[in-house]
Amino acid sequence: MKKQHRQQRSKGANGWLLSTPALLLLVFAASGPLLIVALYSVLEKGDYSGVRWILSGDGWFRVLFERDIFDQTVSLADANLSIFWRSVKLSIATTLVTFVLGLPTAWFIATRPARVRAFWLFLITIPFWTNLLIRTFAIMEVVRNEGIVNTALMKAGLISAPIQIMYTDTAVLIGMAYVYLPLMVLPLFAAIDRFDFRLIEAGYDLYASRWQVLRGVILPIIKPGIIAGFILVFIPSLGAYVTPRLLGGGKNMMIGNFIELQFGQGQNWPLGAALSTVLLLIVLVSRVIYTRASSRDNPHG
Amino acid sequence: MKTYLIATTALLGSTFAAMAEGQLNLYNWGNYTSPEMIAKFTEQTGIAVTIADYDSNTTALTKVEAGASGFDLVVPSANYIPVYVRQGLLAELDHAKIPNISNIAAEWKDVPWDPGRAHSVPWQWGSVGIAVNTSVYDGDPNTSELFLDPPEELVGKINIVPEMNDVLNMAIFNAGGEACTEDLTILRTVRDRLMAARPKWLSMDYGTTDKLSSGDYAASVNWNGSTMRARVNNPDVVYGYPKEGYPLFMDSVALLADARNVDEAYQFINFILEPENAAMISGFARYADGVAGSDKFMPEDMKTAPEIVTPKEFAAAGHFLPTCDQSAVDLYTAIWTELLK
Amino acid sequence: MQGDGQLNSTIAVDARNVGKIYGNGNSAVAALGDVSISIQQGEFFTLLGPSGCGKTTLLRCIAGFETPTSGTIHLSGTDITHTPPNERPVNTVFQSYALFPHLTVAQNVGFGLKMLGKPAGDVAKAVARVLALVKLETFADRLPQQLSGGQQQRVALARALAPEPEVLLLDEPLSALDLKLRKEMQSELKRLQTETGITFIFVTHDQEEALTMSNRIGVMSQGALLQVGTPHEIYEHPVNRFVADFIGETNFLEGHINGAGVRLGTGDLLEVPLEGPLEVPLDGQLGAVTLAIRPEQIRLAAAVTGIAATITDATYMGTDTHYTLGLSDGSHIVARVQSNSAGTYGVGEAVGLSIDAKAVQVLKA
Amino acid sequence: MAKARSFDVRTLPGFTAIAILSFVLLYAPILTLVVYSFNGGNSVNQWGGFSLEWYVVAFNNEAVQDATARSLIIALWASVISTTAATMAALGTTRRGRFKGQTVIYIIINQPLMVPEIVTAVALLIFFSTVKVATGYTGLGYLILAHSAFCIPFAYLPIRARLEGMDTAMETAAADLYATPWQTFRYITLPLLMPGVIAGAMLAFIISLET
Repeated sequence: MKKQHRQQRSKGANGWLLSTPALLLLVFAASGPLLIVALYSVLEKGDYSGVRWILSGDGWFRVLFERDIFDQTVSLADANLSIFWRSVKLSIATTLVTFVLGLPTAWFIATRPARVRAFWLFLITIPFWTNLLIRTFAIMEVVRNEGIVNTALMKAGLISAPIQIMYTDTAVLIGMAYVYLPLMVLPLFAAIDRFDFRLIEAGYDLYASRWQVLRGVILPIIKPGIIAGFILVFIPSLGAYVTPRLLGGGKNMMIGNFIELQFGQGQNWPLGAALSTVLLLIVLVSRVIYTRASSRDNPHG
Repeated sequence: MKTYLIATTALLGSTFAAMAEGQLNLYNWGNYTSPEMIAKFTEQTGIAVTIADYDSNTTALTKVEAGASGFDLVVPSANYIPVYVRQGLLAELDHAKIPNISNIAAEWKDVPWDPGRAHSVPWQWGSVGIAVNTSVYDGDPNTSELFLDPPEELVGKINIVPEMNDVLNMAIFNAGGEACTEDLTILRTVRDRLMAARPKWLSMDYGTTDKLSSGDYAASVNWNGSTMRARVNNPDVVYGYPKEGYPLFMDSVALLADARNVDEAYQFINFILEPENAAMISGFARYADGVAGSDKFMPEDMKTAPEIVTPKEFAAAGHFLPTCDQSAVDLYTAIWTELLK
Repeated sequence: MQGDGQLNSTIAVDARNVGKIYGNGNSAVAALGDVSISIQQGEFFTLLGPSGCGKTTLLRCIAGFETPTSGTIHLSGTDITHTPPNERPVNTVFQSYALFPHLTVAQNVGFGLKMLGKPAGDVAKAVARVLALVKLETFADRLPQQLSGGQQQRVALARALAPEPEVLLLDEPLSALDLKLRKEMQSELKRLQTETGITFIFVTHDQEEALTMSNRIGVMSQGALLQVGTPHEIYEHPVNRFVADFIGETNFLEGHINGAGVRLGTGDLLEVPLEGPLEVPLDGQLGAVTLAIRPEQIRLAAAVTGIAATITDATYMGTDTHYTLGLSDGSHIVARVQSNSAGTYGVGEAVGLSIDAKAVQVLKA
Repeated sequence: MAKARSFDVRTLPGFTAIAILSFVLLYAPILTLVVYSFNGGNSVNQWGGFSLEWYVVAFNNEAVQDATARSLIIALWASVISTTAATMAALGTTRRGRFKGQTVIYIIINQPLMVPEIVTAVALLIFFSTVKVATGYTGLGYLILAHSAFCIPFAYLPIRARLEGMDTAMETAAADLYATPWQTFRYITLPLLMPGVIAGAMLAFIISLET
């Protein structure tokens, strides 16, 4: 038994040892900075930027409350709350849109013959290789007043004046769904690719309709892929700031823009740091909910 | 995650070439630097110029203030120069190294925000007004009421450039105040009017030139040079000078205290004060440059452009923005943040 | 078995009191009990038992992939219990073959010699020789996935033989092959073993395979070695009910020792020889025992001679016919009778059966 | 014709149509932009004829070249560093059975994927500006470090997937055939792992380049 223990321990030691370079890098360049963000959120704001090294709860106070500029009355910061709400709403919508488009796409790719599957998969990833800014500009060309959609609709005589899509929540939603679609397709593909299609035969054999097969057989089995896709799309959507900035026109802010504002024109780094921490917490909580949901629905492992 | 560099590259990435031989790192407003002029400078001196963009004075100040930005030259607006100086961010210019300093036009040689041009030389100057597409709205463009209380035709079609001082001060002038006022009654009016007008705006975005000429914006609080560029592409665009008062600005090139390519920076400063070169800058961005004799080299269309040549009747309404006290800045920032979110 | 270090040189592998426990605390599982075994040089030795009996664990301990929790393993007199696998002159043919997919057949076969630092020329010669041995000369430059299952099996064999190990371990190597190919490979293996003279330790759960190929068989169950012997010994004289049941079809009848024989539940007395490796206390005159009787050792007669029985089921199996017989005490027994022998019986017919008493094995009840 | 109507369990109604739609939606905007970028005019909004001028300008512009060269250097280093670290971590976390603290390692490795990009941006902005001011060093090193850390999960995931799909029997067989642990890694594990490593490195490279 002693030897056994030693072996077990050396296994662990080896695992840790081999992981050390990666862990060091991550702790130094990824986790460490997050702790500093948390620290900045409880400091006092500097004149133009930065912080003074004095403890202050003002950053956190201003996440939830606002003090009127003129009469100093304190009220609930409903503007902040509406920004958070809009972000969560748009992120959920983005996740759903990418899922509705991504599931059939992943299914389509996974059911191609093995020879051409890699090609279709490659086709999905190519846009991913293109710079995010360029992709956002591309979608702008589609939705702007003189863009493809409006031009086509006007040429077809369906509308007489362009529909204002640019600078609306719809534009932000379209942009984010466009940008993050591959992130949904890839994990779904991975799950469907492993899927045993004989199970569908069994489903049909047992009198299930196509819809019942989809709901009762396919979706539960590829659920890990669905959850991975939801997380991979939801989290970046929630933290997005480039796409909402360009397509929302600086008015329809998401949390990302709001945080960015505090580090730029708002000149309030502690508030920005506190907002970042809140965003991080939202992500953590949604992670926990996802995990709970996936383990509760699946008691048999 | 694929874009966190938008924040970090600008800050960190630009430091890459800081030490290289014959390198110069210029931090300037977006779409503001003539590529031909840069090419000519590189050709003459062998110095490669890296340009990074910003879209507002605060953005630039924040990044420079964060320290060790790696930039050599920055182009702040007049009212920001004293802030940079106060924070110790700028190096005092050695005029002996800038023979062309004498080319600065007489009225810009000694300015209130930089007495004796100790820290900066002119880049370009202009005004902030309102650009209107006459095919959408053909009323009088010369009033700031257009964005504070947009007429029916412009509701949901007007853009506001996200530059705090320009927008707030235009609104302050409209309310009868002076630049940098701390009069709470006026400021409250300003805030209330802006907040009431906000839902009628389409966006608060930078990069107005293209969108004005393409018709994505029917109107915009905008700079005169940008409006001229839009008008060249789309004759329907006109530039209005708000009669209630409008800001004038001058952006000046300044040498950062922690610049690493100081010699190259002096060569560049001297270069742009050459009238022919200054004219290239103006010819690109369509603003006046403040260098005596540069108009000889300017494109013909600028000499008569209604955006550049201020009509006599509106000249008096233009005001240079002074540098406000910290207490005013705090108030303005609060209003502006409220407006943006 | 009492020797220490300087063992008889004819012993290739000597495992002493080997135990292996996985996990620890409450979750500990003993995969091997206290196994001791000596395998002769040049022997074809088979470890036989159902899956999970510990035979593969024992093999992996000999190969060095597992370290025993207790006990020692000697190879040609040297203690190798804690020697890493790459330093043991022992090679394995894996159940999954474990051919390196990115290497050609020749590279696979030459891998061991290359790792041993043999010059390239020698490696090439050895590879050619071994490939000829398994008749795969023309496949040297193929990749494993371009070969059939049987060919892959031969490559795995060749690869393990190439370094001329002292002992070759074979972990159920034929289980993935179809019946015909398996028969073919069985004789192929037997031939290779004879030709090379290398000690083979063969693991299988197929009793027929074990019986036909081995010099000796070790039967294992639940981590323990139950019996070691020649195929004949194992088949004819199983030491306990498990071995008897596992090796071939067997009838078990309960009885009590009574004088020179065993009194069955039916009241009949069988004069079985009470000798040999019995697990029963012979002094206990009335001790309960179990008799193991092979179906082919039962003869049927129409006349009411011997033990009275009734045919309850008859199954025609080609050369043989299987009869299930009900005895008077309610127990059942199966008899295998050559189909062309005199007489066939119908269901319900009363018969008398006689048992070849010499072939009966007396076991603990 | 009868074939087209036959029942295929792999087909679900409307799925193919939506899939095709997805591909069109993905590519239409990019193609539009490509067409516009050949446009001779200064503004992308007016069609000014087919022209390669924009591309020529982009390539002649030293600033652009410089930025491109810089991000290539960063991406190269970042992908090499992150892939090496990720390969080691993947070997450490999959090839040695389960051990205490494995979950902690997973969480740390996947952290960059779980943090929204704006938070990462803000964190790095604050962190590196602090470090930079403290040390006075303004080289490329920080960016390479940040990118390397950021790319680790992207490199780690395909490598680990590959490792998990890989039969340990290969390594066992190599050990059986006299290969030392290092030889086993060099001749068996690494070559078999290569597709995963290449995929991981490419992913890391792209992510770094795009970031």
